[in-house]
Amino acid sequence: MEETMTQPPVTPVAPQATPQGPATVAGFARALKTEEMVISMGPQHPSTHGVLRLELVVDGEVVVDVIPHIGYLHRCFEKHCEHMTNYQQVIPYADRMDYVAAMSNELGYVVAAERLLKITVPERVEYIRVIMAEFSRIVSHLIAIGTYGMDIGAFTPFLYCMRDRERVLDIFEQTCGARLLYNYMWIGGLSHDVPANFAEKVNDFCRYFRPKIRELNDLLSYNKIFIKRTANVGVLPAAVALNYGVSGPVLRGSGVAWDLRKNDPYSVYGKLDFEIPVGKGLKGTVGDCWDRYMVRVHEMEQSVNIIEQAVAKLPPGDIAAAIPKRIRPEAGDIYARTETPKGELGYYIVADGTASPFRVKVKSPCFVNLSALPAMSRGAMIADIVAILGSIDIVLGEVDR
Amino acid sequence: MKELLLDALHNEALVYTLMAFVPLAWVVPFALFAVWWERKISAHMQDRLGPMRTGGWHGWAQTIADILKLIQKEDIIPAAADRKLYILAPYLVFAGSYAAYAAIPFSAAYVGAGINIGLFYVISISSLVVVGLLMAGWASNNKWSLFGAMRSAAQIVSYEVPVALAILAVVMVSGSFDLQEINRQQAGWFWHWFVFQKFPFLFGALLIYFVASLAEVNRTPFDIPEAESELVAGYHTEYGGMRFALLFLSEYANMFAVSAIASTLFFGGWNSPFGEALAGPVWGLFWFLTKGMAFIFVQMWLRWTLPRLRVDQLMYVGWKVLIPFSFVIVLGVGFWVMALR
Amino acid sequence: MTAQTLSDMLRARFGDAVTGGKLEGVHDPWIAIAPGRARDICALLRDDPATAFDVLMCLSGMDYGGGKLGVVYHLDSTTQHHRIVLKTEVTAADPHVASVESVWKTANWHEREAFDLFGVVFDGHPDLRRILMPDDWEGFPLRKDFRVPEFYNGMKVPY
Amino acid sequence: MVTYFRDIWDGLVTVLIGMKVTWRHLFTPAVTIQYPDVKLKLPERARNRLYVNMDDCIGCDQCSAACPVDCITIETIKSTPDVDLGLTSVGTKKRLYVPVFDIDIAKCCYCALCVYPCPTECIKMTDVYEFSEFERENLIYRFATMTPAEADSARTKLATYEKEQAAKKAAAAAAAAKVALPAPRPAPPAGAPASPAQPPPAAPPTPPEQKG
Repeated sequence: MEETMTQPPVTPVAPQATPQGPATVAGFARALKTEEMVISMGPQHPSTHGVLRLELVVDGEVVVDVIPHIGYLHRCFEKHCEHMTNYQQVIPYADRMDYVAAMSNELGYVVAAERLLKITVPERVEYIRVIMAEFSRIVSHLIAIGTYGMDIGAFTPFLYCMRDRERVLDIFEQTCGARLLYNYMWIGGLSHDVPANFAEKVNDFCRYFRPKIRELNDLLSYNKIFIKRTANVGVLPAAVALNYGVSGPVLRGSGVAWDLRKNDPYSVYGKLDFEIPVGKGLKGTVGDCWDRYMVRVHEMEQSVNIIEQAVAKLPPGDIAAAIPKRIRPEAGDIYARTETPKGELGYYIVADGTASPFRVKVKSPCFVNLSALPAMSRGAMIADIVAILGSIDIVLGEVDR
Repeated sequence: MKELLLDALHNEALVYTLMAFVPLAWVVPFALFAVWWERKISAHMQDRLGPMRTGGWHGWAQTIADILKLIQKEDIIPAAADRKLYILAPYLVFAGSYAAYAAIPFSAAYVGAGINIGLFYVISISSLVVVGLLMAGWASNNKWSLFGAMRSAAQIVSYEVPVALAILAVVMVSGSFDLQEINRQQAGWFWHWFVFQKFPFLFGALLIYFVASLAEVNRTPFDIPEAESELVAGYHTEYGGMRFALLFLSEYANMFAVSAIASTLFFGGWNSPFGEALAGPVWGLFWFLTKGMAFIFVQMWLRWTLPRLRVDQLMYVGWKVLIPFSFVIVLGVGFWVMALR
Repeated sequence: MTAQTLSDMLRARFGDAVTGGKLEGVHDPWIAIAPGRARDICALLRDDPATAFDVLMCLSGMDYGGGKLGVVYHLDSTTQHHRIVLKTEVTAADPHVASVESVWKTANWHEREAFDLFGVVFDGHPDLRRILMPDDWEGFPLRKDFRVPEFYNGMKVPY
Repeated sequence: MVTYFRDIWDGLVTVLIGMKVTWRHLFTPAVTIQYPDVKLKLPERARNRLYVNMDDCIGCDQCSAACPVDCITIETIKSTPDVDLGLTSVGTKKRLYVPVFDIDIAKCCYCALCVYPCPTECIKMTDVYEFSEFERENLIYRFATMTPAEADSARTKLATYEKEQAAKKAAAAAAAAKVALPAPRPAPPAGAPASPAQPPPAAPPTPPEQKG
């Protein structure tokens, strides 16, 4: 608690005599002298998903306003990039932005850097990258769904999600040696080729995982209490969502079928067949928390489809493009965006002709999605704030960079 | 039991003091066991193992180690807290939940106080807990604690109504507030238990009683007073060490108390399910505790399955679902009893 | 709509406010605009059905070195499927840019970030505070001439 | 009214469905292992603690340059032509003494960027992952095999050699009327830079980093 109070916080209730005689219930409420209370949620709080601080202005249990304070996890990513000796060194730092989906962050960066360098990478690399990015999406969504369940009060789905996530991490570890921060995708290629029995392992996982999604739906998604807690809560209409520039499942939950894998294809997504799940308001209004949640569940199913196709199509070949040892892009700038599990991750890279970037700006999806939190949560209750925040699925490492 | 002790000691004051400590001999080991059990149940439901190291076999000594740790912890009282109330609150909460044990019939031979309004006494004395929780939340001088305390007060007060109405249905059938009398009326094979009587009214009463009692003891899906994802830890956010342990203990004591009432009212209490077989005071104790623990298991099972309701939904469930249904049950049971007279 | 037609349209509409640009031979074609007119230009680009730039993808503060700051807007249209980059340049001595917060809410936090890290002042922004750095931080860390202070609130900084 | 009853019915049914799921899991074997007693076998590519085989190190400094967090500190001393430092296992000739090769593993981000540029494959990531320490200082791994005394003598030798060379050059230059090259590295005062207790300048004992 930041504000320690010297006095108990609730002002004594002093009903004032109304001239109209005995007050009605509504009239009585008006006659009460009430005050709004400012309460600090975070930076140490179980469900702010890290070190986010929300300044809540509450009227009883009803939240009048939310003021997010970020920056507690600011690690100067952009400043670091300017001080790197080469473009390659940025990748371990990019890993650490959205650390639950590090592969997607790497993919965004290498796509930007490769476009800046005007190099094309072998087809095999692209397919492996897509497989990894989709696994990354599954991993990230599992965390999002699991912690969301926990925010709502269901502990068990979280551990089921973690259990399945470990299986993906095993595949990652066998491929690149690391479980969380991979440094796997390099400019022009990959650090390792996939291990020998990769296709078999991946298909095993896909077979294992589909029934687990159904079980998760039984346990959590269609649970009446869960629906009651999330449907019609934190509604974000499509127009507002676009104006706030939110992206990813938050935007799709609002019913906008906008997915960069389809709308601005990069890598080999154009050659793969998948659908974009959007929120339909099945249990409440379009754009409520349940829609955003359900978009993630369906996206995991789609990711499994993509992975199966990509593994089947995985061509033989080299895992590195021919690139110079010292990477020196010509002076120029590029904005490249990719669809990470959280939304549109954009890298704006300015090169000045030297071996290190002149400026790297990251448009982080969580940063933008979080900025829409006040718009979603005015008039909600405290418990809803937790539900709404969880449905945005932020990772503070990416918000603060 | 009281008579036995009186014969042996010939000192009424001493006997009553002794009698007061008898349930403690159950409550404390029960709480230690239940905490461990809950961990194991939750772990196995979540494909984990739970505590495995302390004490060797499946970490059986884990909660003992925990309580030893809690005893040794520094006693911290927040500087801005209301000292007196802060210190008093855990004791009051524990007193409230422990006092209920006085009227609970553990066996045909043992009930702390065989008062003829035992049921009534249990309902009213357990309301003392609310005062303690409010006190704890207020005295902590923490906004989250205050939220927890307010929620808990509103919740417990609201859910006493369906609890009382569900109990009323049983009382109408049995015609007595005396828990031993209610037990005696369910003697015989298990179909004599009240849960199978006046079907489906008393079965409905059991459901209502069970759901409402979950709310009374702040268990998921009604654990909003201490909803850790919203209120950090609710009213006991600022408590640590032994005071926290006491709050925790009384929570588990409460869990068993409501389970005991449920098994007494609906499942024949200490009666054996097989008529005269396996009956008797000691077997009675066994059946009673088994039934109680079964309820505890269901509570835990629910806790590790369900999400949590929101505070307004909680009120909705209490006032708009449970209370109307319990009125229907009371009416139904009433007509049934009247018609059969 | 191609970058060329867009540029022509803006030139016709705003004249001097369009100060240049590069449309060929770059990764992303860009148009340079006057800092004071950023809001008007962006409002038109959003509202004109032919352009319909309904999404501000990214707003980046820039320090080009030598006391020159800048802001780069990456615009996107979900309906017209075209993109454009707007760049504006200001001096560190007079770093005022018109805020586009009223056009896209996205800009709210992005402009705060640019203010925080570069010291670009966005006129018309409703809540221009530091966002990532502590409120009492001195200096703008992403400027090229920024030197890490030795102490912050009595704590040694490069510990 | 219909919704009211359907909500209650749905509530009951979905609760029971959920309970069925958890009940089934109550009897599924656990997926966790008893970690310190049971350990998983790490895959071949596992990236954990760094190890440097000093016999193969030629002091080329490429790993240190590749490191994005600057956790590798290398100092080298040129050897004089009369010493033969031997060959590495891949057959590269060693020309430099490496008196300091420190890795601050507390800073290491396990990206393995240092592993790839190494020409002799002497720096690699092992599968050792249990190396917590009570003192942060102990996390600075000093791989150099040279004793401070050896390093000092190597430095003195180099300084003498360079002085001789410079003198020779100067003589030659004087003869040829050219400018002599100054010795690039003056001999440091004995003892001071090679003291082992002193951490390298890039890695002072640091307070806990506030991350995550």
